[in-house]
Amino acid sequence: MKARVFVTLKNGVLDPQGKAIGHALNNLGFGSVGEVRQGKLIELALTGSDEAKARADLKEMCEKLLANTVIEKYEIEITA
Amino acid sequence: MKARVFVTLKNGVLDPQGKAIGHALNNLGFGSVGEVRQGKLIELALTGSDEAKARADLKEMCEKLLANTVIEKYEIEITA
Amino acid sequence: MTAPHTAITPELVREHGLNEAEYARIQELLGRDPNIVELGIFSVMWSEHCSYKSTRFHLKKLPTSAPWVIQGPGENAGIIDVGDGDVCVFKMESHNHPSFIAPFQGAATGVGGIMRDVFTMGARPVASLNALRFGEPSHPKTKHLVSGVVEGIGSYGNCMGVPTVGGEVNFHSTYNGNNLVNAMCVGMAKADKIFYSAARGSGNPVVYVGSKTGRDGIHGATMASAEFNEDSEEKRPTVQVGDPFTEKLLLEACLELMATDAIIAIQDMGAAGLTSSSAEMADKGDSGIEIDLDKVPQRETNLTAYEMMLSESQERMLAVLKPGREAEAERIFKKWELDFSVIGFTTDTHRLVVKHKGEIVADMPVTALSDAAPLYERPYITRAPASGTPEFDATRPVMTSLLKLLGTPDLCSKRWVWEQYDYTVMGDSVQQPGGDAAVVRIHGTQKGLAMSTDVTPRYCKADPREGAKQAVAESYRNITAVGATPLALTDCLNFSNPEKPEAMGEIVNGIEGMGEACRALDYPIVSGNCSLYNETQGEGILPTPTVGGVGLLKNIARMATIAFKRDNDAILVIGETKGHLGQSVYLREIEGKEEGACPPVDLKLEKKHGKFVRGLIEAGKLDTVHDVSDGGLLVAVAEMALASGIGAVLRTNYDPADFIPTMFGEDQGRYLVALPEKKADAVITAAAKAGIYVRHLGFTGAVSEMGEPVLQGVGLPAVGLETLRSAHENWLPSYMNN
Amino acid sequence: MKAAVVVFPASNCDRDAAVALEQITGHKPQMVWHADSEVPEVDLIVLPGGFSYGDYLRCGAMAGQSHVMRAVKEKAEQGVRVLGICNGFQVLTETHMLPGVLMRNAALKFVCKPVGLTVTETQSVFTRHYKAGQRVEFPVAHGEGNYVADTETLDRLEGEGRVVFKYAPGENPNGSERDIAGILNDKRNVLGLMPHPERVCDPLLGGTDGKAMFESLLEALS
Ligand SMILES: Nc1ncnc2c1ncn2[C@@H]1O[C@H](COP(=O)(O)OP(=O)(O)O)[C@@H](O)[C@H]1O
Ligand SMILES: [Mg+2]
Repeated sequence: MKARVFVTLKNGVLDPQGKAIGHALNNLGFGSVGEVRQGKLIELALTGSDEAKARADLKEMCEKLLANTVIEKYEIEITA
Repeated sequence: MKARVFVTLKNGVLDPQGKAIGHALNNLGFGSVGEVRQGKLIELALTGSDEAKARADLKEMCEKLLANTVIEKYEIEITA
Repeated sequence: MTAPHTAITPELVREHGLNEAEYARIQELLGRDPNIVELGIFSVMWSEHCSYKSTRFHLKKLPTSAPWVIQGPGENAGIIDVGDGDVCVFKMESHNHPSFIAPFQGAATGVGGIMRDVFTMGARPVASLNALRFGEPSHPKTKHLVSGVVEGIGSYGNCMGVPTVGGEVNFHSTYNGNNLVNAMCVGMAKADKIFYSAARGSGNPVVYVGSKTGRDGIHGATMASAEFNEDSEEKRPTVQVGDPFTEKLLLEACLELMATDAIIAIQDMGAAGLTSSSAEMADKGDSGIEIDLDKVPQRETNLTAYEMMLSESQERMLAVLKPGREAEAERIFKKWELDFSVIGFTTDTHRLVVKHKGEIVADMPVTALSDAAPLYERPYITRAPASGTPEFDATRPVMTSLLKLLGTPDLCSKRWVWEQYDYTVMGDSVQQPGGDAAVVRIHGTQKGLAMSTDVTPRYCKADPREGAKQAVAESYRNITAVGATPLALTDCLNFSNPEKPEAMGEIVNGIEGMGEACRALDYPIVSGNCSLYNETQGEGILPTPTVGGVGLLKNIARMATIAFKRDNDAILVIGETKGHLGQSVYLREIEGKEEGACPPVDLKLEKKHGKFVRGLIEAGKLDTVHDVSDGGLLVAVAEMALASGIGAVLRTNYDPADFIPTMFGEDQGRYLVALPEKKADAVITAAAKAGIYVRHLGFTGAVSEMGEPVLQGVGLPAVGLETLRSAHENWLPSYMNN
Repeated sequence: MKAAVVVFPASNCDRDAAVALEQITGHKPQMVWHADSEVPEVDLIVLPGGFSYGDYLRCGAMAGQSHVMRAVKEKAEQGVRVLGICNGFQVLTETHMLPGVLMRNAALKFVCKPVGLTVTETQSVFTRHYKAGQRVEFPVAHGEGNYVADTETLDRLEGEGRVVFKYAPGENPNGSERDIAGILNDKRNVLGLMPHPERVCDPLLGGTDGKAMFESLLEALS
């Protein structure tokens, strides 16, 4: 199985990287760009075929390691 | 409009960070975790409603700034 | 506008950390009930963090002046005169709690905050230090905390381009749920270009510069604030994210503005952001301030007045300008792509008035927030100090113990930490991490600033008064050991719950002991910070009154370092070794006991020995010095050998009964020095003349038959330096990488 | 020799570079702001270390898009010497003025320490005062100095004598391929390197091994 985990800063948490990227894109002439936020994309290969179990595992991985839930939120996607 | 850009390392490019995450997950007892790769997720708010134009713009942004195409590939998704 | 109309209930008051008496006092001061914005403002201004209500009374006992002190406590940072028109600005601050919840960001913003305190006074930061305490290595959270904190400190300081040159790292189970992150910043300014926070005058523009305001770190009243804002939790991160890039721009922009004469007063927005900066500036300036929140640059939509006043968004400053200079200032901040907004003006009303959307949402006398803040003389108990001389096994082989000690978490090399910090940027780091004190050259001169952070919490636990004295004495010694004159200290008083008489006793005795040592050593405290309530589930941390010392080295060409320089140097110990094993690292690590009296500090001898050693270094007679601290004599000799790759042979009088205490006892007031044998006699004679105890301990340059440098002596089988080195260097990296 | 040092927002070794240049050439270099679209007439342009634009997104990426870099690129094409140190090297790869990329250190940590280097190429205006094969020690201070390029590029760099510095055996601090620490462009007028020669031009700061680089330039460009 393959999964993707998206870890992003919670709404309201300052995202200096996103801010700087937005600024740079505007300077490059992309005037249509408004707010930009940068997060992490983690792609995982998983053994086993039980999707429910995989989801539960991934949730635990996020809580324990992949995200700092004080400032970050996460989203899980099973892709294959 | 909202868009997501995924920037990941090209296949074959070593990803020590992904490897370290995989290792840490295995150590935490998640034995089902195989290869892990880490990339970037960039979320952008865009003005305008022409999706084709947005895609073209985003492609240019990726080529110019968001990805270093020597080692990275990108994927564009218009979400709303 | 909803916020100001929220009803003030007893629960709401409690959730704001105010007790009934305090609330009654607020009602009295205002002559009415506060609204929610005002309650929030009182809550943060009267918090322990801002008002020092438990410690203010005792902090007065610290000496804070000397002829070279230009600014003592009470401003953003302390200032001392270092001659030739230059001043040194420095302060230390804790970021303990945030660093426990989010180690990377908590530590990073701690560094950012203390740097702002320094550059807001007109100084360019030239060095950073830190003092870190973590729980036991075996605790499941420790590794993650060490890793995040160190990375956070590095990421912020490295990006700012300020070298992180020193610090300390210790581990103890009492910090399992309460790690300590104390960050110190040292800056340099010109004596005629110092900036203060007193917002004098009336009708002067108040400007906001830096980053936009968001809902960052609004403390305390999470539940209460949920009542007047639906999207509560997710919108209300209690930990701030640092943006060192913006801070670097803010630093350069502020220094550029400071080069003009447009500024009347300036202050960073630290804890309690807009509230404390505006209230404190008005209070110091004996004026009032009126601000309009609609003019505050905002990162998010629908920020309430309450949120804006309490936000702890980072990388922001408040300044009062001379009227008519706004455009000039704005140009500078725009050049650096920072927000700039005139948000109000000073008044002569002595009131803090806050407007939002056309309404007055807060209006209170400035003194209600400062002078009228509660002051408690909390009851305290002075515990009898730990006493006695512990038993030990006199048959243990000394070299085996040395090897073990060098590889313990507290005594091992902290290279893994400092190599993550850029300690060479700015091109003035003449003494890098690994010595007794870091030395940074005063740019463009031959003078240097020596700096060190110190405290031995286990001594403070055994005897808070003696332990605090020891912290000051060790700082004095570390600064002296490089050849510098100790000038002044900053402190970070980390203690547990002041409402418990025993803990309060640690605070009171700690402060008094510190004051006594500072007075005796002419080493005043010019800035600092208190961090209380460091306890988890009722267990407090070891009392940890960290001090950060700064000294002046007159000539960097005559600086001493700990590394042996030559073969066949005589190794001397200045100061008497009685063999005090109580509370020593040896006792804890080898015998498994944390007991006995801590080593007493004789402040007269400290001063005398310090003066003697410094005199020799300044006269160019001594280039190799190391103070003797944790681990005792043999550990100190090993550290000198390891720093140089040169071995040593010790002339030990091997008497099993006191061999171990002699080698590992932690008697205070001692220095190890090494110098060519033919110069040693003169030093021994001079010491004898001055009534200073000195002993010829051995010689540098021992090698094995294979030619490998070794450490050896009677009763000390030769051990190769490489064996010692791997014990010393390996513990931390192998702990962190496994 | 006339020199300029480019200053990006959050460059932080600009002063260090200027101090070293002044010490060796006797002249203060001109400081050029990132928003300027012109670079003055000089013989040498230095892109200093630091964290340009916070090094957000990727190190050197945003600096690569700045106005001043367009001008620097033009000058380089005209043959003006360009020296990129640390963050400057990252900017040079991001603008493709040098091949390859600088990735996160293999150990995933920022590393600051003195590192032994071998001077592998002395046929350049930057290194003619060194001896071929000479061991020197410069400090490194970076989180992303892991040089990566495809095999063909690496072979070419080595074959054409464009690898100027290598980390000494066993001292590679970042996992870079073939221990590469610094490389030249094909016209040999642009050098990028991760270690900091400007931080070792003063015996009080741990050595003077960096001086020969500035002396080489001084001799070639005066
Ligand atoms: N967190 C840290 N950051 C930077 N340097 C550190 C840190 N911890 C320890 N060091 C350095 O390691 C050396 C030894 O530290 P320590 O044993 O606490 O010294 P001392 O006993 O002389 O006070 C010192 O040079 C100190 O600055
Ligand atoms: Mg010491």
